[in-house]
Amino acid sequence: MKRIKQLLQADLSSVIIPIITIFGLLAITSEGFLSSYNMFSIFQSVPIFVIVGLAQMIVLSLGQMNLAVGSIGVLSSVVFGIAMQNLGMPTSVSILLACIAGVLQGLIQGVMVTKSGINPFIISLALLSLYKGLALVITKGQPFSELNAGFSAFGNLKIVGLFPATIFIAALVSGIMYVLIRYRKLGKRLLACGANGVAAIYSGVNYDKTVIIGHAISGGLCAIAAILQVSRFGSVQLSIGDDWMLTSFVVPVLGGTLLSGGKVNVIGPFLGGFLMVLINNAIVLWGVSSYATNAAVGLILLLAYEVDRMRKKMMNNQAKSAVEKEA
Amino acid sequence: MDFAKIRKSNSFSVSIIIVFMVVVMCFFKRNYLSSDNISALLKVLAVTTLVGVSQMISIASGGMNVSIGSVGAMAAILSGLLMQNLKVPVLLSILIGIGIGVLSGIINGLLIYRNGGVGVASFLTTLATNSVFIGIIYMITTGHGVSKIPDAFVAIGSSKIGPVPTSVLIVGVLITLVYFMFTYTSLGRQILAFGANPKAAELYGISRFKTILSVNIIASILAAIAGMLVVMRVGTAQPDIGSDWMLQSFAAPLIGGTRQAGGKVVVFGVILGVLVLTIIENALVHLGVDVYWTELINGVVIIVIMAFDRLRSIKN
Amino acid sequence: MSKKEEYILELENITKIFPGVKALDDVSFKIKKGEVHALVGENGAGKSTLINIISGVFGPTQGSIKVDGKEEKITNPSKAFELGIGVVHQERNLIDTFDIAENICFMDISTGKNKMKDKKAMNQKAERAMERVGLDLKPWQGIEELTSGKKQMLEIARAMCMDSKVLLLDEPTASISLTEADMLLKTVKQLKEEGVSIIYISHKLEEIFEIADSITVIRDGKNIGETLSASSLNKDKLIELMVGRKFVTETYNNRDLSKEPVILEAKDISSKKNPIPKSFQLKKGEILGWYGLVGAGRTEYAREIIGIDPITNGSLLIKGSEVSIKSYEEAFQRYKLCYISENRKEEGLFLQHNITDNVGIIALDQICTKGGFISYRKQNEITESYKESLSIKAKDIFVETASLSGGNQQKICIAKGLCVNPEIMIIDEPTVGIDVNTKGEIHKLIYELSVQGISVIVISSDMGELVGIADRIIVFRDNEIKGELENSKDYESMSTKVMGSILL
Amino acid sequence: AGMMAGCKGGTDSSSSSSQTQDKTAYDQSVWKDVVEFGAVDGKTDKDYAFAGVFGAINSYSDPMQGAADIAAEELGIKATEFDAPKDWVQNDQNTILDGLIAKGIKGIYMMTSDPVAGNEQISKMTSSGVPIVCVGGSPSTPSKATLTLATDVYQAAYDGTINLIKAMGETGGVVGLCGAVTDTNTQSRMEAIQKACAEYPNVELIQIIGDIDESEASVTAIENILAAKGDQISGFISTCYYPSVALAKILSDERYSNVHAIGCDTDEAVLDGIKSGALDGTMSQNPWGQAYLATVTLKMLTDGWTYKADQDFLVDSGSFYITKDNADKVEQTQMEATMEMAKTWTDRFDAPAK
Ligand SMILES: Nc1ncnc2c1ncn2[C@@H]1O[C@H](COP(=O)(O)OP(=O)(O)OP(=O)(O)O)[C@@H](O)[C@H]1O
Ligand SMILES: Nc1ncnc2c1ncn2[C@@H]1O[C@H](COP(=O)(O)OP(=O)(O)OP(=O)(O)O)[C@@H](O)[C@H]1O
Ligand SMILES: [Mg+2]
Ligand SMILES: [Mg+2]
Repeated sequence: MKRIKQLLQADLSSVIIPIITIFGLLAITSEGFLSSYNMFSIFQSVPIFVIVGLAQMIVLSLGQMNLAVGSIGVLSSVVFGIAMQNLGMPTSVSILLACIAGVLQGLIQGVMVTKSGINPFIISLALLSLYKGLALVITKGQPFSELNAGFSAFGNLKIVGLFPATIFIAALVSGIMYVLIRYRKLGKRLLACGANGVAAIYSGVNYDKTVIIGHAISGGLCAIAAILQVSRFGSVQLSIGDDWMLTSFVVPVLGGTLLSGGKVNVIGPFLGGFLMVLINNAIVLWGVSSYATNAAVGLILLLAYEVDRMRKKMMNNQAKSAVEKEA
Repeated sequence: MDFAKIRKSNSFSVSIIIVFMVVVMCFFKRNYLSSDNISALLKVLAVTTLVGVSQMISIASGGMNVSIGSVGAMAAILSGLLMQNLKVPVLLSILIGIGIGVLSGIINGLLIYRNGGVGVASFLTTLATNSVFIGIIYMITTGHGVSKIPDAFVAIGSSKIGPVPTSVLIVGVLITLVYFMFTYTSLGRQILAFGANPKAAELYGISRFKTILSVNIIASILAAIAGMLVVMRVGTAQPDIGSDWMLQSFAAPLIGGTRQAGGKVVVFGVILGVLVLTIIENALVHLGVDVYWTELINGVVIIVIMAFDRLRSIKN
Repeated sequence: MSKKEEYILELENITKIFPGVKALDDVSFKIKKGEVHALVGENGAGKSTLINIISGVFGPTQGSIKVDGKEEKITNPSKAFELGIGVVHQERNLIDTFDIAENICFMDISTGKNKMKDKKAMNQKAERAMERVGLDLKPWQGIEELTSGKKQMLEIARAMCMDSKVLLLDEPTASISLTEADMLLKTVKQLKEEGVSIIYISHKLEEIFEIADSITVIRDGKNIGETLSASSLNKDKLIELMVGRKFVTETYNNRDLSKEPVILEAKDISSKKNPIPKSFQLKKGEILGWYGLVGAGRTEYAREIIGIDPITNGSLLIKGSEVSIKSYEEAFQRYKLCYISENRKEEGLFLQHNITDNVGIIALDQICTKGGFISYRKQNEITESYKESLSIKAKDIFVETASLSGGNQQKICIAKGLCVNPEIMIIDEPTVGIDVNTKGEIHKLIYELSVQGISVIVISSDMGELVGIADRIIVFRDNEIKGELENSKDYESMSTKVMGSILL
Repeated sequence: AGMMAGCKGGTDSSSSSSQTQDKTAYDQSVWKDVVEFGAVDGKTDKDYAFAGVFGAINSYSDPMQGAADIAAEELGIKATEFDAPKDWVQNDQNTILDGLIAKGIKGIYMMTSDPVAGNEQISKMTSSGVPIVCVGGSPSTPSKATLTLATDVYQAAYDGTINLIKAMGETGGVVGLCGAVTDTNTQSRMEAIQKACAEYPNVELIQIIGDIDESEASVTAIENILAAKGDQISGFISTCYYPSVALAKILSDERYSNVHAIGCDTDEAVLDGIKSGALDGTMSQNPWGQAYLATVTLKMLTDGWTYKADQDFLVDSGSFYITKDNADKVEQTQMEATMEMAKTWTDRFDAPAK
């Protein structure tokens, strides 16, 4: 009982508890769940969720939203495709170019948000169309499928027969983001700008610069997610990113990021992404109609809220009774 | 209202842009203002305006509602199914459709209240309920549309009263009611006060619970009506109704001058915002723009419009 | 029976426990009809908590409240208004998007009594209410651009027109000018005549003695002794009761700064907003007071100097060389010029963050290791040291700043300013809402800083404060500098001189 | 309705354990004595757990599970499962596919949500020993799937346009209505429309509108183009579902009685449109036959048959022009064509070595 209480008090309990529950239930009820094929597949789906979630999280921490995550992803991957297929660049250069493209798109968004005075939501909305439109105009909708074979293989590479190589990339990116947010000045500044922009300025933070950098990082992360997606699909696809927007919000939020800015949980998206994938997996394994996928994700999100409330209530009660005891 | 004040308003600059767009279109296409095209524009306008107003109410209260589309779809599908399978009379079905709106509004409202009230909570909660509602729709329909909608129902959408399509009239009445609510009733003012400063509003006697609940019920009723209007327009009730409402619902009121942080609305500005969006969509078809260019142009035009509005407000 | 009816409000054994803090501990007192009852106590003593309980913001953990002799459960703010309890909270609570009339007549809107909006009646009502508190504004004006003093007066006007039997005023004069405060006190007296009972909270003890009939002292959440009649007390005794020990005000001697170099010099600085050019000099280690009534343009002038508002004309010299500061970041990083805003909630604090993070953001350079990584140990050490030296009252340094009392929040803002080791500090209204004891500590701090060679500009509307610590006082009125005076540290003569130059 | 059965999923079918299986269906089928009945070679029923996964929830796939189960019954194997992601999202489909395999499904017939991106998933599944037969539309080639049973999307769009042009009397303006422009299949459909129009000197392709495979967007687009160029338009060719439904509604207006239209798919709303005269016809493909033959193929592959190297990867499952005359016999038309193919189906394979 005490253990459970302790667990409930942990910051991430609202995501860890559902993960453990679903994982346990699946392991008991479904024999295929622990098969290496299934585990590999689960781990293979996680990285993109996580990185897209991180891309959104960093903008959320600024108290803003990036609706263009998917479009930035698709335009970056088009740059990647052009570099690799049309210009015959080596893989590393192509990846670099794609990331630069992503950062640039984020940068443009950041500059417009800070300098133009136009409503940030509308900017993001317009850029969503603009970036995607640009990708379409450049390619005329044609995919790039003659990619470097080694690169495509990477997306499906198995390590120890269980882990896809991509999950290590996601872990690495999460780690870097963790350090960035928690241990670098930039992270503190980002959170400060998200919590109270004016106070941040009065604390000597360059608000505009910080916001721009935040958006740029978000753009870069979108590009990384896109590259991982390309390597999994083995081709650059213009529908990449079409399904990212909802995911990008759900993942960090499941992972405990406040949408109002100023507070984030960097490890959260990793767990949030994992939880999403587990739910999807459970729905297929339990033979529930895939129509229920949506409903299940929604219910889990609501459940996360409940767990969080329970946790807070318990901690408050504890603190209160501690005071009473003292008296 | 004196002219100077009007001239400074956001609505004025958006109006200028709309007039400009129409003039340019008339220049390129002689028949741009044909009655056919105007009625095509009006029909889209009706639904999108309702969607925008529904979102505007949530924004006014300092919240967001991303479940508008699924509420609309639920009302459309359920009223459609009742009419098709159980032969429920048209009027009763419409009432039940609105009832679905009320019910989902209550669900949203209660959950949002429970989860803390404004901004964050409303976005997340409706994100979750949206998923649940969509799940319900697809479980009921298994992805199939309801195609045997009684003519009497569809006729409401396609008929005209005088020169005006009935659907436009319905929306006109509804938006006027919303305007009336925000301008003259204390409920409207309470919503605005709560949106601008929830803490102060609560400290001075506005009930958080009542406000959130009424906002969500009203918004969901409008969404439900919008969903049924789509059925009247399309002739079938498809489960994908509302799937592309989300972005429009935010864009229309924000372009129209509603304050994103809540507390200030420009009710009729929503119509202007919707006009901007629909005219772009309409113009792209009229000009025969290549399919690959439509997205790009869409984005560019929105930015240009907002930049223009911004420049004017700086000058003022 | 008849004796009981004399009390309009009776608090019995009120206890309030927040997670981790016992804010009120068995507080009881009674208020008679038509009296002004002052509540005094240090920052964080629990005064505002009491107000919140009476006005139904939250319920007490224990204890009961009687209104008019009848026990009432005040579960929400509306209930309090129904019982005739009006309130002006310590923090500003206006609706930015509403015009003045709507803000003043807010209760009509929130209670939904008048279902339909009657603009004309509202405007008239608002005008009458403003007249009462001496505000000269148009009811249809927006409020976003008003100064904080005007906003405060608006709130008071709103409370006045509620027709309440009991009026709770939580530090109403903290951020308004002397004239406005006079007007307010006059209104309070008049209300008292009309039979309204008033609970009045203030850290300005002169006011207390001017209007209060009875005084209850709260220390650490408990009421100290019985309610006392104001006439039986004097200032020193009251402070002693508040602080729990004898309190000595320190005096700071005059210093000779004539040999010190000028570290900051402004020459005819003006901006688009403030076309009147203004100049001043600040010496190393000097405390320069900027006196003026609220709205005299001191904050705006400071904002120009620190690079937040652009300067159109004039030049700024730091240590003799001309500089052009384009952003506050630059002023702060490069010239060690630090500004502490008067507006702690909006411009000072990150309310959802804890104390350490609030301090850490400004002390990034100190809390970073060589590799540029943040050391949370250092951050905690620094915060802990300020918590100690400024005696910030909080459970620990990891509580959200939103849950602290107003005065303690102000102390955190000051800690933020101190921990960057500035060369020049501009402190805007450093002791608004600060209790006497801490006020003394802050003054001492400012003085010590100046002794270390830091030059400090103190913007204050409190003449006593400036006379106490400043070396020199510059007087502002209507965006102009009206005079510059050496401080003789003699309150009487200085105040006549200052008033003289203001009226000039 | 077929999909609801899929919801129940993994329910044990009656054939799972007993030897006393009902062979009557087998005896009457074309497979009698050609393909073996039930499990062979020490394999068990479990090795014959097959599933169908479509690219998205779409009425096109309605007949599929029923057809697959008829094949399963004839061949004495477990009833099949059926599933599809809500939208055309490859990632979502991958989740379903991987889950099914984890659950023990040993063979899958499917349409990729995305023809290019789905290929990598097909490779992953085949390399773990699960045979894949594609239906509905071909993945991009080369692919690790055994074969694709589909209508050539290019050909279908081309034929549809030609039918439209004929209905128009070979003169007038044509408008094409298409789905997501990011889909490579949409691109070939657009090319087909362009090519067909170019072949007739008096026919002008006015415009192709893309990205409108949604109920509202399609209505808006059609109303807009009618308002803009109503006088020039003689016909619409729709290559996706929602615009077809929208055409059926809008063109039922008297004013547009001389505007011709060819739709796509055989949903009730579309067929009603044909019966009422709003549409001239629709291009029906053969989802019934695709699922039926695909299931047979999966059984054969599991038994040890191999697809001959010289056989085409893409097997045309036929497409039919449905008009007023045969609107009531859509499924029957499909079945007949399928049974015709079934007669020579095993010729495409090498029999298992004994
Ligand atoms: N919502 C809350 N949650 C937790 N603790 C709180 C909350 N509100 C107040 N407190 C704590 O209760 C104590 C009393 O605070 P209160 O605001 O009543 O002080 P105060 O006497 O008004 O001080 P000041 O003069 O500085 O305004 C403080 O220690 C404060 O931190
Ligand atoms: N919205 C406004 N419209 C017109 N004048 C304004 C407005 N806001 C501020 N002002 C004026 O700007 C000037 C400077 O205000 P500022 O806040 O800088 O004064 P201050 O001396 O710092 O007083 P405070 O103690 O309120 O900060 C004042 O003359 C004030 O009346
Ligand atoms: Mg207080
Ligand atoms: Mg000031």
